Amino acid sequence: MFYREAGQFKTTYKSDQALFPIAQDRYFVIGVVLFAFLVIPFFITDYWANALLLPFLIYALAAIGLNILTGYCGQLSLGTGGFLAVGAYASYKLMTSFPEMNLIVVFLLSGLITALVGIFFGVPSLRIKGFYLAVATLASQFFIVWLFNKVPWFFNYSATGQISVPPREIFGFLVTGPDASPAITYLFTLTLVSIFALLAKNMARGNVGRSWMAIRDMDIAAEIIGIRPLKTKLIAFAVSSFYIGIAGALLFAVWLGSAEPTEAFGIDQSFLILFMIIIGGLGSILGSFMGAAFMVLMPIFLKNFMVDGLGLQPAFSEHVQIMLMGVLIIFFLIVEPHGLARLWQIAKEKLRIWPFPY
Amino acid sequence: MPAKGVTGQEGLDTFPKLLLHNARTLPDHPSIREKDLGIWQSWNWSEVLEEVRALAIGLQKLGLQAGEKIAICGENRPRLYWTFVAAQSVGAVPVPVYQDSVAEEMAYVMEHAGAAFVVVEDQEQVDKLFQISETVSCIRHIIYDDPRGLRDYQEENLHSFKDVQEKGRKALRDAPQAKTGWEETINAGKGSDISVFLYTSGTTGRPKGVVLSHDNVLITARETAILEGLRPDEEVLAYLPMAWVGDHIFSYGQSYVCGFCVSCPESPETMLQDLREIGPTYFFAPPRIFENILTTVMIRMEDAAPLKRKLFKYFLGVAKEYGEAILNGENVPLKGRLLYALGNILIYGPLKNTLGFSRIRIGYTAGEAIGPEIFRFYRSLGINLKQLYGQTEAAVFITVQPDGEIHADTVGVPAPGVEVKIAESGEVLYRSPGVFVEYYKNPESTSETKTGGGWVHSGDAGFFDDRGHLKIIDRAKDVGRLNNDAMFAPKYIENKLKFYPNIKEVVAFGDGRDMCTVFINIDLTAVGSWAERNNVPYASYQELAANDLVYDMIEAHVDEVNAGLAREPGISGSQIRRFLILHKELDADDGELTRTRKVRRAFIADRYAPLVTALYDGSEMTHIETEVTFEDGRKGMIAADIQIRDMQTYEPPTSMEAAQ
Amino acid sequence: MSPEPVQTRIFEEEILSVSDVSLSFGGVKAIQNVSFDIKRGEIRAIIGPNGAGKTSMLNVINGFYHPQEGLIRFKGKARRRMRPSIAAAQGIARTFQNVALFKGMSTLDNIMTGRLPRLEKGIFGEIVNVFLQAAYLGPARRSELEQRKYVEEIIDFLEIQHIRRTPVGRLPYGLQKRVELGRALAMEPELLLLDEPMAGMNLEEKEDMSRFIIDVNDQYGTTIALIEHDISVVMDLSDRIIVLDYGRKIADGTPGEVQSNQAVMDAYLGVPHE
Amino acid sequence: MMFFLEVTISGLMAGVMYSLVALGFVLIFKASGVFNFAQGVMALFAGLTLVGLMEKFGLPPWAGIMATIAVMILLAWLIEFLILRRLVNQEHIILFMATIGLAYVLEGLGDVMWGSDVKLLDIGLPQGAVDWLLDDYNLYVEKLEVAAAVTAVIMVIVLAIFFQKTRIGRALRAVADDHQAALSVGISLRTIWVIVWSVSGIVALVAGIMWGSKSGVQFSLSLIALKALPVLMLGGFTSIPGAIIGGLIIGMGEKWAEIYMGPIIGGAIENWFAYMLALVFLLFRPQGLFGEKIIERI
Repeated sequence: MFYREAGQFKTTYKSDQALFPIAQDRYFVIGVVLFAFLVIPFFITDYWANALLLPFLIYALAAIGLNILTGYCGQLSLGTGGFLAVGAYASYKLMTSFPEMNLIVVFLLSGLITALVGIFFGVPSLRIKGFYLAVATLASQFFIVWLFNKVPWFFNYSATGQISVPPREIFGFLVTGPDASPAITYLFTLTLVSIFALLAKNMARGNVGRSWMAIRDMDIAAEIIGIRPLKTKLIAFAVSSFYIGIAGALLFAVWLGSAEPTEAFGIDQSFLILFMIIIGGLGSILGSFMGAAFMVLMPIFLKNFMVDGLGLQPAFSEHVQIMLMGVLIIFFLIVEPHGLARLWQIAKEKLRIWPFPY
Repeated sequence: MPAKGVTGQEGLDTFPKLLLHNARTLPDHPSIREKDLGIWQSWNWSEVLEEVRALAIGLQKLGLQAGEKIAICGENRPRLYWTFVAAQSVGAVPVPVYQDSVAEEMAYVMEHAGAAFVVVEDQEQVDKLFQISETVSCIRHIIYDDPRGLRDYQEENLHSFKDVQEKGRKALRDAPQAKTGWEETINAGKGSDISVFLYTSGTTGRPKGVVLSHDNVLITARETAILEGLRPDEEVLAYLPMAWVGDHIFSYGQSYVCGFCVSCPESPETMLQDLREIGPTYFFAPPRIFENILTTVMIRMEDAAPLKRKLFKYFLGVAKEYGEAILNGENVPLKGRLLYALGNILIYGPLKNTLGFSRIRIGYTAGEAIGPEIFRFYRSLGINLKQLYGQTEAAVFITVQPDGEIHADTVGVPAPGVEVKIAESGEVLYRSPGVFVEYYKNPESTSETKTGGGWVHSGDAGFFDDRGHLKIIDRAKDVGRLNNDAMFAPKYIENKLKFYPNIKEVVAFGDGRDMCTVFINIDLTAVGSWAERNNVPYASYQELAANDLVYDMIEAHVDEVNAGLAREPGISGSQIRRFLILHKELDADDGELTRTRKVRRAFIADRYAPLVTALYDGSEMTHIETEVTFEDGRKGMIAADIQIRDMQTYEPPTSMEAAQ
Repeated sequence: MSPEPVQTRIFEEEILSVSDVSLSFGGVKAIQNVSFDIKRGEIRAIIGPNGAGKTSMLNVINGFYHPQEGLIRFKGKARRRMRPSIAAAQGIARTFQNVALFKGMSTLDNIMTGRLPRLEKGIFGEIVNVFLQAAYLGPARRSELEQRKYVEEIIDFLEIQHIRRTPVGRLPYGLQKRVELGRALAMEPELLLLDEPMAGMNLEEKEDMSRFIIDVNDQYGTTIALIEHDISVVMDLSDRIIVLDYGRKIADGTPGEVQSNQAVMDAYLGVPHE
Repeated sequence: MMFFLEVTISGLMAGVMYSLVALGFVLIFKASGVFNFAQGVMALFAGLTLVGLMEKFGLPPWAGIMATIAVMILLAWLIEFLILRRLVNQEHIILFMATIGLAYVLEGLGDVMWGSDVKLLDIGLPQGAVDWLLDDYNLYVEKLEVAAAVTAVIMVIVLAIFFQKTRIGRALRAVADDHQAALSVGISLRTIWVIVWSVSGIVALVAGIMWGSKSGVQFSLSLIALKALPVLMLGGFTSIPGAIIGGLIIGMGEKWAEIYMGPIIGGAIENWFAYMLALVFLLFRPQGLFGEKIIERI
């Protein structure tokens, strides 16, 4: 209905291969980005930043990471929580060991370190496939969490075993620590997430993404047409872990401020992010955002609804909430197993041919 | 690109001169595009100049002489368009040939024109040419655009387009003065030089080669471009046959005059998709295309969800009520404007866009009569669709509907520089700068058509209505007289009836008889779905055709036509007095229709003589047996009792009423 | 349908030779001591009843199966085992009996994957490439657009423009086969292995596919080895034919020779011919 | 030496429990290709239900168990009706996620129905050490663990008979190989699913009873599912003997590692050790313990 595609013809491959070939999509995305950067910072409060926007953005980034591995490359992973922890602890160690290091560099290095760990745990993927691999990734999950619990060097021998972020500035703005303003943390996170989302989209639609999808759709055929499975999978593991690592660093340093491995990076975290990409849509960057939004918003909504709306006991409502969460997830899987991104795409197709039904 | 009109073109009286001019004034403006390999490959004017120059010199190197003919055959392709101007630049005459014509037709045209060179699109035409090479001795060289499948062809006189251009480029490198020499030849050209031969696909007899000069084409193109305010930034889709005069004017003549860009679709099958992508601002289509698109729209909407269908219906109603008035700039109540604006957001805008019509500033239709309903439908959506009347012999434009004076049933007023008059016999005569030079090698026909004072016989019968608009009613030779001397134009009456979706074919009788009567074929799809909706059971066409309710419905249509005819001076006498619905569908296999689905009136009158007799002897029922050919080729007899209905006629309004 | 006498084409240079190859799975012998050669530029057919080892033979040629005995020489280099991806890099492409397209991708993307082995780089190159791809900068973008152009030529060649953006899973079988051929062509192979390219097609689709195969051979000069069940197609298309039965080669020669071979008639055609 | 034996026996006992849970996985995976992540929560749910029924209605253990079995069968039927039949032909990962959703539902439901505090489960299983072993050989072996092991062995034997000798059992085996073949046996796929989920539910109940008697019915019970996963990797997702042997290996290996390696590298390694063990094993034998060598076809 809103699309006006007549006259939007492409005279070069460059314009045909553009990120958003349809002008209306472009305008919409630009509008959303401008709103996120220029409007929200003026109205943001602590509650909005910490309860909604930061978790949304950070989980979206982690979901993009997992989507690269699972959605694009077809390698089911249950180790996301562990990789988040690697990113978090890497950033903690970097910040405390090198207090002068630029925060951006800290985050990038945290991502790189996680990527290396990811490659290490990705090696078995050559021989192990499907659910076997999924279970194998649990090994990394448990091992990493155990490691950060047991080796005091990782938490600088703190008595509690927790890690707490030191306050750090970037361009004179305080980004980490309890005194950082919500607008700054939000903008910092938004900038990183936007950039990395764009990069992920570029990878996904190019040769790298095609080789991932080839492995995902039919690994034998992919190998026969000359795609090297191990190399392709390892790249996916590396890139995926890089994203998750940065998300872990953000989660710890910018959002939570302090963390303890079993709580913040446990297997529930792995499942949460897996749900995000399944409900958002496998193999879709947009879906990663949608899934993250859904999984961040739903518990808040359910809690508000039951505690404030129905006046249930918080403890009781928590059980009901878990149950409803499960019900909603199953409902979603049944109604649209391809996720919110597919719904969005269907809606878009409908709008493009409006008023025609097909 | 600043939009500018067509001015300052004095002295630019040939296509090659215009090419040089455009390459100078609009070097970076796109000249032509082609959907190929997934994108719209584009050439700007300076690139086109280079391509054409290389081709022209290359053709010369192959031995093309001034005055020789070069046949062009294929779908709309940039290289084929370039061949026109390349040929013209060296004084040769391009002769476009319909690409779908069978080998003999092609052979006839090439032989008749004496084509020395042929430029074709692909292997299909090359094969056709080899097939006819025995009979056509004049062809010296064949040049093809698309090399696919032609690798193994060893014939010496077969060249690829690229090779010819490469020859030209080499010559230009070897002798740089060749370029100036070429430009000098161009500048020596005159507007009165022969520009093109366009063969008319005559319904009878052999095609005739209409010879047009540069002046013929360019003056007409320029005048009408000024009339419509065409600019260099128009977008045009070139999808009609290149051998047809319309395409020659709209996609070639006006493109060179205005400098606008022409886009060639990927293939005929993808035309609608390509139309949507390009979103032309200036668009021509024969009525049948508009008709097909409308049908598709309605069929697709049938499958929409009920709510959406209701919305669609409602806003089409709004459009019908206010749309045309708004387009015509008339006074419309605020409510109407608001509703229409809402409809534009919800329905018309997206609909036009999906069809590729949303950017149309000027849309033309011509060639045959367009159904008023269809015509109004498009206009009510806010598409400035207009009718025009033209002929190859006039370089298209004879009359055109001016903005703000659009009537569904006329073809407008004389185009700029055109004089039109109606002969005693009712035939339309015209005189204009676009009038052709002659029929090639056919002085007899030339003199029959072009008579004293430069007046050309159009061969069509028509009249000016009280608003000064021309109405075309029929081919002049088909127009007859009833016994009371009232004018009888069978096709006009038939068309009026055929505009009803329920009616598929009509055969009108009346010439040399007392009154006008008609045979009617109902449209099985339309009436069939009506029958389903109204629980009218039927097993066959024959049963449905004999149904009383169907007769009632058709009677209402005939009555409306009569009422309309009564208001038209000159033909109000030929209102329909009696009609019947034929018991079988007219069929080309039975010889009742031509292959292009035109009714063969005389044959039908003969075959169904008892029915014709019955129409005139006053009987209310008649019996007939007819031999038919079934789909598998077997023949058989069908018999039927056919009902005949009498109709009442209307009095023509007095002049007082007519004036209102 | 008797095949028309085809003008015999002469080929000199050997592109591939298979000597004394045997392959078995567990105890099952799929191929036994088979030897033959394929000359550069020819269309070579492999025929035989079901289970004769035809597909296994193709799998051996492109390194997917590793024969226990024998040698395969491709472009003068002999080897017994190799990874399929290396065979692909050396210029062997293939299609599959049951279409093996990437179901989640569009026609265009599927054919684009055929370009991937052409863009192989070393480890360092790959890492740089990932970064460039992510930023869609410089060489990555240029290469992407070049690949697109190349692939568009193939799309045009195979006349599948109208399904360019359609996910292949939604295409009818015949078109899927065509897309698969496109993907193989995108690899710019020197040797193209086609495993029943016309299986499950109607007559018209078969004719189209035959035309494409001939055009590929003709226009790109690609050597083709194909497995096909439709004998009339095989007789029309191929320069030479190998007949396998129970993993053994029972005949090898021009269509005419094979057709008049008694062993072939007995084993394969079953009933006396004509 | 005695200590080593004690560790080994204790490992074997734990291994039997793992085998039991893994068995539930295998049954469902074989018959419907569903990776049932909710298996652990099913054990918790079964335990909670049993405790709840016994507490609320004062049922004797045997009646409580019967009633819980009925509940588990009803649950299986509900799962088939509400979830499985609506997700037929979906990708494995979707079904997998659905079972995680199911795990949430069961977890919430169990808590809502019976409360979330730790409950003691006492159906009269013997407690304490086996006296004669302790006395004669100074070997400490829990009676409960022996009971669990015996129950598990009986369970396995019953299942084996069920699969080998009954018509339904044969159909279940057929369905794992070929859905069409199963249909020709004359049992609908849906019935089969209900049956396998019921059987898994009962297996879960047994696991729940054993684990619950030992350390109370509480949330951590659901985590035994995580213990069973490496067993599956090792033994194969579709192999019943694999589940049993794999369970024993993992159980033993884990205990050894905990006792002999734990002190060296920091303890609490039982969380990940089993996974590492399975992973390393798989690297050398991707088809698992009992799988056949995979011939890839194209």
